[in-house]
Amino acid sequence: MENFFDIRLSFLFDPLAVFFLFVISLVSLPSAIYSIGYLAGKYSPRKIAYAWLLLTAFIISMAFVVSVNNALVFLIAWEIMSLVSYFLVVFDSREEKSIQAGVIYLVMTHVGTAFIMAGFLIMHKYANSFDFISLKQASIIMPSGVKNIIFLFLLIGFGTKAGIVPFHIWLPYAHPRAPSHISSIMSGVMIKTGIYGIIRFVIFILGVDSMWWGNLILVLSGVSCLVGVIYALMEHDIKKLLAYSSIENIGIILLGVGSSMVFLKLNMPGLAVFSLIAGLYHLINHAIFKGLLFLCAGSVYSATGIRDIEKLGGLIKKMPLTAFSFLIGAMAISALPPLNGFVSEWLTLQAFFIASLTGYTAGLKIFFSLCAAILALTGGLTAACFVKAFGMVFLAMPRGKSSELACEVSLSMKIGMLFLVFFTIALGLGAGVVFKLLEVVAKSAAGVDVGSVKFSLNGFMFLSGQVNSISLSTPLVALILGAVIIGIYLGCGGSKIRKYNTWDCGYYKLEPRNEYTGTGFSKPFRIAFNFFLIPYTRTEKLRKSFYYIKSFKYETFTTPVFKKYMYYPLIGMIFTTAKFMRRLQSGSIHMYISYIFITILMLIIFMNRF
Amino acid sequence: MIIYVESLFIIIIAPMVSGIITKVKNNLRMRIGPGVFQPYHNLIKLFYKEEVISDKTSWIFRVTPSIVLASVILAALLTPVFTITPYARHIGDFLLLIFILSLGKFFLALAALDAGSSFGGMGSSREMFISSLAEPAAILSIFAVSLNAGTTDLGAISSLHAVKLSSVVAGLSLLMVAIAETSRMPIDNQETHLELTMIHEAMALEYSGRSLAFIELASHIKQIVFFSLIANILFPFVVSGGNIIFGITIYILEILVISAMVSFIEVGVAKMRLFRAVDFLAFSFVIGLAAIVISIMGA
Amino acid sequence: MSVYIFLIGIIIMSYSMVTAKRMTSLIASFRMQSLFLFLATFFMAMKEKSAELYVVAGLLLLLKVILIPKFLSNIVKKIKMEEDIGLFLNPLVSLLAAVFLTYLSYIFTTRVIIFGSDAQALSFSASLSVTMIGLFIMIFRMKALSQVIGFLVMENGLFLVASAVSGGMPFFVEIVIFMDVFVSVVIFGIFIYRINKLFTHIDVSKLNTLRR
Amino acid sequence: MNILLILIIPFILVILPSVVKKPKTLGVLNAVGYLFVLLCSLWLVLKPGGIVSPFKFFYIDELSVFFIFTISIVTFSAALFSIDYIERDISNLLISRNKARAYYTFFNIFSLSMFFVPMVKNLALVWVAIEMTTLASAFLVGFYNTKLSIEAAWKYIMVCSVGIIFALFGTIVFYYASSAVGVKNLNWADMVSASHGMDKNLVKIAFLFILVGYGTKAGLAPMHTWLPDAHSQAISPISALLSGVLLKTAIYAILRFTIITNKCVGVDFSSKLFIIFALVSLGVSAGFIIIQKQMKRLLAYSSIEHVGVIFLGFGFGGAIGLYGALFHVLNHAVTKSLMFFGAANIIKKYKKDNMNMIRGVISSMPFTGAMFILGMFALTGMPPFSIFFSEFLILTAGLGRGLYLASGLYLFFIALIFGGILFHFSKVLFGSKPDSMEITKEGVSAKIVFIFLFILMAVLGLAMPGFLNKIIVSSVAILEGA
Repeated sequence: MENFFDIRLSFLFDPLAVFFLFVISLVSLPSAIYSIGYLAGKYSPRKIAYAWLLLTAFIISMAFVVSVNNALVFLIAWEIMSLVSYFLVVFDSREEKSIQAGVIYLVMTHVGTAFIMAGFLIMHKYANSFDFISLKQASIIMPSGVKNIIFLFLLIGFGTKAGIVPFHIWLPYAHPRAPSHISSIMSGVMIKTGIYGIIRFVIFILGVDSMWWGNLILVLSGVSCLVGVIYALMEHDIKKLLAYSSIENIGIILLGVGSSMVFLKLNMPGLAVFSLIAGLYHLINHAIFKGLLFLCAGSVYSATGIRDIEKLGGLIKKMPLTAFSFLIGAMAISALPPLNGFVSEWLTLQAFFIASLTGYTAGLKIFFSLCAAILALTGGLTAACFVKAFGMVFLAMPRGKSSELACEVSLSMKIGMLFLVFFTIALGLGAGVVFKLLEVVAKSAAGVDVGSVKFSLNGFMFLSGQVNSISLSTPLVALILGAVIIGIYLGCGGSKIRKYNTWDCGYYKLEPRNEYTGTGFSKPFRIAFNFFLIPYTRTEKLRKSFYYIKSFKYETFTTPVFKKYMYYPLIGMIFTTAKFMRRLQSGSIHMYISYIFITILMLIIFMNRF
Repeated sequence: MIIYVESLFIIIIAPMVSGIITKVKNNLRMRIGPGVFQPYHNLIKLFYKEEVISDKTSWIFRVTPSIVLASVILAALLTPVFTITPYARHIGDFLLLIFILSLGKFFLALAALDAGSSFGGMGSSREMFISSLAEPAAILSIFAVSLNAGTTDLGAISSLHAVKLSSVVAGLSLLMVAIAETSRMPIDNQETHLELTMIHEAMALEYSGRSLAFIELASHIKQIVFFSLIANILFPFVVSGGNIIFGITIYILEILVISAMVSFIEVGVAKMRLFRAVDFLAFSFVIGLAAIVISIMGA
Repeated sequence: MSVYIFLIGIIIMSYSMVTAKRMTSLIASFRMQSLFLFLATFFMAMKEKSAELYVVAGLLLLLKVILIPKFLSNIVKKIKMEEDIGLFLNPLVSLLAAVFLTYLSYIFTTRVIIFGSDAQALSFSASLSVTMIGLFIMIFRMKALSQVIGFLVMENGLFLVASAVSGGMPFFVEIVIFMDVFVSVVIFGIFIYRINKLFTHIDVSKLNTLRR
Repeated sequence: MNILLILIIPFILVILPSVVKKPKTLGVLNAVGYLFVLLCSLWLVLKPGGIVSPFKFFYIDELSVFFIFTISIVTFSAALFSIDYIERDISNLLISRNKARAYYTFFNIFSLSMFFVPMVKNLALVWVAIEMTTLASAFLVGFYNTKLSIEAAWKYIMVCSVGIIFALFGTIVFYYASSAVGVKNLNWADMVSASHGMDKNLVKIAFLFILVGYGTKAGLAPMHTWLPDAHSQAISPISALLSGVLLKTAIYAILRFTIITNKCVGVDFSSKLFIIFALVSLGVSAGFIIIQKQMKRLLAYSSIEHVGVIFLGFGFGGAIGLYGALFHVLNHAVTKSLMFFGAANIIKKYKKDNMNMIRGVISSMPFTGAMFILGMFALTGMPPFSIFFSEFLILTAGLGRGLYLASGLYLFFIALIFGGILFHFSKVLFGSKPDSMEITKEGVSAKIVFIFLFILMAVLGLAMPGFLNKIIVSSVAILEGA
């Protein structure tokens, strides 16, 4: 009883925790630097001080989450993290939208926490302690049915925070509302704590108990990939777009984690470690380039005050450095070699390949190759999505006054972005080293020790028992590309160049209005995926007479499937019950007294049931 | 060393393949048509022409041609041609090849948006659409073959020394992908510049002179890369080391056959609507999946 | 033996209260009931010759028979309310319900609580039914005053229960409870005045603005 | 001796208004008096306890001490808060100075009767004391003498009296059961010792009546109906008292009887009943909170919820559950009073209670706003505040006993209520304030109250003081009948 209340603040700095701490600091530092320039001018000094307070609290709480050694303390840190991030979401507290976003976010995450709590307490029932070690020991004596329940609870809980479909709806609300440096931390790191939870509590403590765990995670994450990227394609609020693509990337990360769970169950430790490495690698990569992209979006927003990409454009001339950073981020996220995103997706695909090569049953093999296909499709769609994003925001002519008058952001913001740009490239080229480091993390997390993952350092050469060798060397790729490009320039640069208008079919003048819009860009996808997006259009004609239509308005929408068919009905049900219950308090005292009478009567009648 | 020689070789003969295809097409249509070396003439002509660049454009527009060219050259380096010493290429495997091609596409699409004309936007949108659907199909089909080879290394794949049913099916799906990627009928039509239908040409619309030359060359190389892939997948008897003459002859034969097939298709079928392309690629995707299933079953 | 007569009297009175349509008759029959209660207690006191019971009986007479009814009828005069007490159920149905309640409490007593002596069971069930009828009045009569009377009837019933099952509570407890009841009735009265002042009626069934 | 002080000081304060005329000084004296009371009760807590019963009339063990402590905390803060509040009412000409004095009189009678409840030895007298609390507070509910407040007061007094009558009935049956085994006084200790011999059937019935009767007062659904009206219409410091401690006194009474019942018929009977009532209360409160429009009513319903949680803890039982429940009694008292004070300030400022018309509290009254939002999160069970821990303990007990359905429902309702409260209050707190409104500074006394309660709220969660832990543990022992 007493031991309930001395919450021993003990830490666990195993490689996993250290890795996550590193990720946190890696994204938080540049965001903090960035925020100097971002907040200045926009807010009053008091508000800025408040923002810094919240930022520090946020970082500290996240650090606690990933490093404590006690489930109860973990819960507390977890809730505090959610609370602080809520305050950050409603930072612009004047706007109804932020308030609504905050409510949605906090309610979702609270429900998730309830599930986590239940899971922990069921574990506690067997362990009689909240220490990770004793929980780990207790996991042996748990019956497998209970383990399944716990797994489901933890998956729902942490999945809500990580934003896997169908628990993702809070993400596109919350991330855009927060100040940009915070959105970068939220999307870059905070949602990763959900992944940390899954790795720590499911793989490390609970131990993978049955096959379907991994498979379920794989399916969910595959769905998250596709749903995330498709919604991102449809979106034209730049920060919302990034939020949706976070959902997709979480999916990719979990593809790695899930397959490693499957391998653990099949007891192929080498593969398990390999795919966990893939997952972790994509985790850190996503942290970096998503942070970068959010910072860039923030700079665009603070330069123009617009987040709608349909109204932006031509910024590459106004703010070249931001454009360059965004380009790097976009290339990385669409997995273009030799940047980091490519490496991690390559690893994940390799994991799937080897899985479909050496998986036990044919069904499993086919399943894994399907996962590979989904990943490939996601990659292609992401590329399209970010071509759209970059093209609409930075290229061609400005689509409005505010983007014409835009100018490059302040120094601190530049530093913040460049820092992350550097790491985006570094983690691409230094893949070999990173892989080596992550191997340690993955081994300790999976709790297995294998010699079967070897690699030599030119790029890296992955050899394992079952497969012949394959090789990939990002430095070499970069080298060759660079060499060829430079060669081309030296060989045949400097031809005569004449500047002239864009060709406009002889139309007398070319305006921004002629440009292709983001909506137009994504139209093929909207039609191709109409089975899921269920697009519908609304047209209205302003006509002078029956024959003369003055103007014609055409809007197109897509149906938010999960909200419409999953959440609205649920909420509606709750509200109808509440409204029905309202009659209980009818205001008539006679009724009230009769309640008492009826209650006592019922109790006496059913007395012997109690 | 030899591998770089052969890569150089395919880079050199790349335009000729297009020339051959055009020739065959024309002959099928009972025309004489230009000679097989016509593409070279075009390239040289463009190379020495003055460039006109839109004043709306940014540096993206300038660097794109060289990046595109570089990416396909790297792809050419990755491609097995006729002499394979397995794992000779420590650069990467087929996944890298696919992704490197998409690097080129990425930049081309950006450049198309850069000029701010609606054609460019149309082109890049459609290109990204097609390629995002084509990529998984390509990956699946090569996946199937790599399952046979036990590795994703192209060298190993193309020195399998046994025709398997799965690799044939995979080759078929890869052919469809190649048709889509090299912007041929029934997905795209290289010959016209009709606004409503063109895809690849629409992206290159703003380019002229030397840059255009680069882009054209790049598309030629890309095409031969795909052809050699198909060749070595369908007929993986590339000699390891030794007797190069035999290898070369076989390779050339294969390329000729494939280009003949392509030109037959081009003449034979009519262009699809853009959204029928989805079905086309989905079909190739399914075939690729079938290939995987077959190879897992062991055929 | 004589105690039973009074018991029956008490029950009859509660029935008459259920059927009453006018405030005055309601108060009068309450007074009668209290009187019967007093007599019952008085006889018990004579039987057991205990001073405490005499005192209790005296208090009963003082409070329940004299003071409280006087106070209530004063209220009736003061606020010159119209006479009827506002029925949700007409007298006949109410009567049936009351009889049913008596039956119910009898069942309850005999089935659920098993008493040592039959007499105890009888008196217990009687007193319980009185309580229930009091509650019935509170529920099914609209006027504030009738609710107060219902409350008092319930209290009577309880007193009866106490004395029936175990010869009354400890003495000082009884006293304190009496005081308490008296105070509460006074306070009820005050509130009835206020209600009348604010709403110009004491029909509490119309007091239903506070909802949800 | 200090036990008597705890009773004497309020008694003196009852008479005081007839002597001191100036409301301000009266309020200050009041606050000082209750400060002394708080110190006395603190001393009680600190002093290694054991059972004391002066005059054979009182009976005070750790359980009573715990409740006395809770009551004294809330009464002190209410008294302190009243100074400002009443002053402002007078200056707004809402009440006359005489009425203010009447307020203090009733305030003291009310708290005096509440202090009586956990002290007296005789269970019938416990009943009397609780009835007295009803009567005293009825005037405070109907204090403003408006139509609504009078209606609320009438409902309050009537419904509670009926409930109380049932409680008396239960008490009598208990008395009968105990007198059958020769204990002819209603002293709790004697009844406990005699409880083994009692007729199980009788005890069960008696307990049912006790539960319904005192449950009405404690605000268990479906007997809770008086509660939202009374809490929302009462003058705000009193609302805090009502939901902070009045409900708890009723709970105390139920606990005393529960101990006897458990000894007699076993734990299962009472725990089943508790769990059922608790879940009903949680459900009802959740439903009403979601669709609520008025701030104080919402808080009232949340009191119903928390009473439900407390009973759930007692129902789940076991050392952990009981500990959690008792701890929750204290936490809820503290947090809810803070919330009511905050609501009082807000309503005074905006002159309206409808949450759809109140916006931008944070910007219009920063201190109260900050306190209110923190209080909101404390109330909805967010760490690091204390309520999180008590609710967590209760959940632990539930899952520990393997009552998965009950625990699941508990979690579900808690989450619902969290959503509802967050939804309503975040709209009230944030947003932009009406332009005409200027920023206010709260009075010193009010600030002290807020900070005092806030510190309790935060400290109890993170660092449970040892003496309090000890008192709760030993009261748990009493509840377990050891």
